[in-house]
Amino acid sequence: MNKREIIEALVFSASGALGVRDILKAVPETSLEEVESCVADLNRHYEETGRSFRIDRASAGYLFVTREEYAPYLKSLHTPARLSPASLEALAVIAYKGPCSKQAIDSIRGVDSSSSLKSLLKHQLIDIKNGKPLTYFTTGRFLEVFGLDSLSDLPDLRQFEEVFREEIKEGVREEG
Amino acid sequence: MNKREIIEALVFSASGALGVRDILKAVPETSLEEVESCVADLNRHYEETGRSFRIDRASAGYLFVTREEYAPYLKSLHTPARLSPASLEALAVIAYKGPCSKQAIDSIRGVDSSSSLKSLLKHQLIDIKNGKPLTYFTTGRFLEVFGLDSLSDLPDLRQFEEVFREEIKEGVREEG
Amino acid sequence: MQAVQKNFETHFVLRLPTFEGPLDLLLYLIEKNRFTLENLEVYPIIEQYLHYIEQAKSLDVALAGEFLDMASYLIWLKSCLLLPSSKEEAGEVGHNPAQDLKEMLIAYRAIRMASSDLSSRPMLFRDKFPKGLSQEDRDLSSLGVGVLLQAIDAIKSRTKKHILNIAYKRFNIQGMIDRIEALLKKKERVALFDVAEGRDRMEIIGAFLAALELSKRSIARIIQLKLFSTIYIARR
Repeated sequence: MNKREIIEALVFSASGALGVRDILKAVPETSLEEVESCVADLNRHYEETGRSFRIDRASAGYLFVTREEYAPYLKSLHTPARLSPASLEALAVIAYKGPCSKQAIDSIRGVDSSSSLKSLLKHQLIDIKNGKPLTYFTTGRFLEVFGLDSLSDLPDLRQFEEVFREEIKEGVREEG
Repeated sequence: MNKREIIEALVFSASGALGVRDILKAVPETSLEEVESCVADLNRHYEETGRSFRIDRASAGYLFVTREEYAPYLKSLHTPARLSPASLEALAVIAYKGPCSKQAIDSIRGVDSSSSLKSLLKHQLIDIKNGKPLTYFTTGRFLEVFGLDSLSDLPDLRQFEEVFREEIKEGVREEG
Repeated sequence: MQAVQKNFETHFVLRLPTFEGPLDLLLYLIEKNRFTLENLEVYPIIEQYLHYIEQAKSLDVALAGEFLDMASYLIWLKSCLLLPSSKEEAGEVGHNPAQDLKEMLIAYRAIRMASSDLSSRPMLFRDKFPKGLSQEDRDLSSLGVGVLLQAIDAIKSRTKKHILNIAYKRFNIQGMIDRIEALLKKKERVALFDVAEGRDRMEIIGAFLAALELSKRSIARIIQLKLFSTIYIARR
């Protein structure tokens, strides 16, 4: 296998820009110069064969981008919303415990949930109910995203103990 | 600009699998057949020019992936997903018999599947439906991960039972 | 047969393979003996299984409960095979227990083959990697409730407290007996799991103890047609 294509696969599969150091670590016996010339080589190849993408070099490292002339066609693509694990935790608490106050959420999670709540509000998965204190509850959009008819469709947590119990005994058998 | 390259740019810049419908929406005056033939064309081109990636087709749509032979070189970048034999067994039961209860899974495997279910949930290969009992079913991610269009792409389970019988008959002949 | 068995003994004392479960072990024994499921001789397999369990115990190998459950099932099966007179009783429920074992093994073996078929396919995030997407990415469009339950589990294991106040109800057996009796008035038989409505473990244990008590008092019978199948409580 060619070093050039290994570098291509690395940059291709990375989520975000890939630092040169990561490339040097992944491809043994390579020099910085070699990486640079491989990337230049690939870009020349893409250009010659009329590919719609190229590898750009940004401060953080190498990154695949589509060529500018394709931008108008890509407008219709929506960037899917992503939720962080922290946001998912806050969302789960609100779904099962809501409507509940930020203080309640924080105390259950053991950490501050400000940024998670902000992100959930932005994605319209939760909404705020006025009062003292303000309380949070899940929205219709939440049901839609999770394919639920109503909150009562959420799996019963007590039943779910069938999977999330006896971790010590079972944990040994299974890798993460 | 070529339709083929527009489709390439679309699949390339989508995060996650891109549905055929999204492609048809973004590229005016295209048919399903045309999309399919463009993708086949692109894949042929990638193969001929020794690219390290190709476009895969799975349930949700088209997805750019690296070729299998590069996986060893990508290890330092991605921790490969690993499913234990137990988890794979539980996954097979759910794929073939799902939606089904944990009890049904345990009964076919003859062992408790808690930790396997947990691991499968973590990999988003299965999901849960509320009810008494809770039932488990495979997700779209499952199809994507195993490169399946739908569950009906899986080989017939009866076929495996037959294989067993055949295999065993041969064994007998040997001995006889 | 004797020779095969001897050979087998020395073999597994040296090498204690790890098995996924009792069915896995049974299939191993069947393959070792070159039996077929069609003309499987159940008796020697039972003997070897029980022998294996004994060996494992004497070597202080920690055995999962399932292996022991299977052992007691096989002891029961052996007694059925040895006592043809018990056939009548079995005939009442309408099947042959040795056939049950075969069916169980065929079904398990098919699943095992299906799982190796799955595993042999190029797997995303193992054999191939998507462009610019990490395994941990949680795209909103692909979320299911499983993700929420996992989030709750993550909170639990981090904070080490049962955040959702899962209150284990204390069961009392008399209450459970009353519940079963009421159910049996309406129906010929009820599944043990349906008696324990909340499905938590303490409740199921309570239901089971209540069923035993009713059986002792000859008010109900406990029926389980085969290993791992549903336990029913039936009116007498």
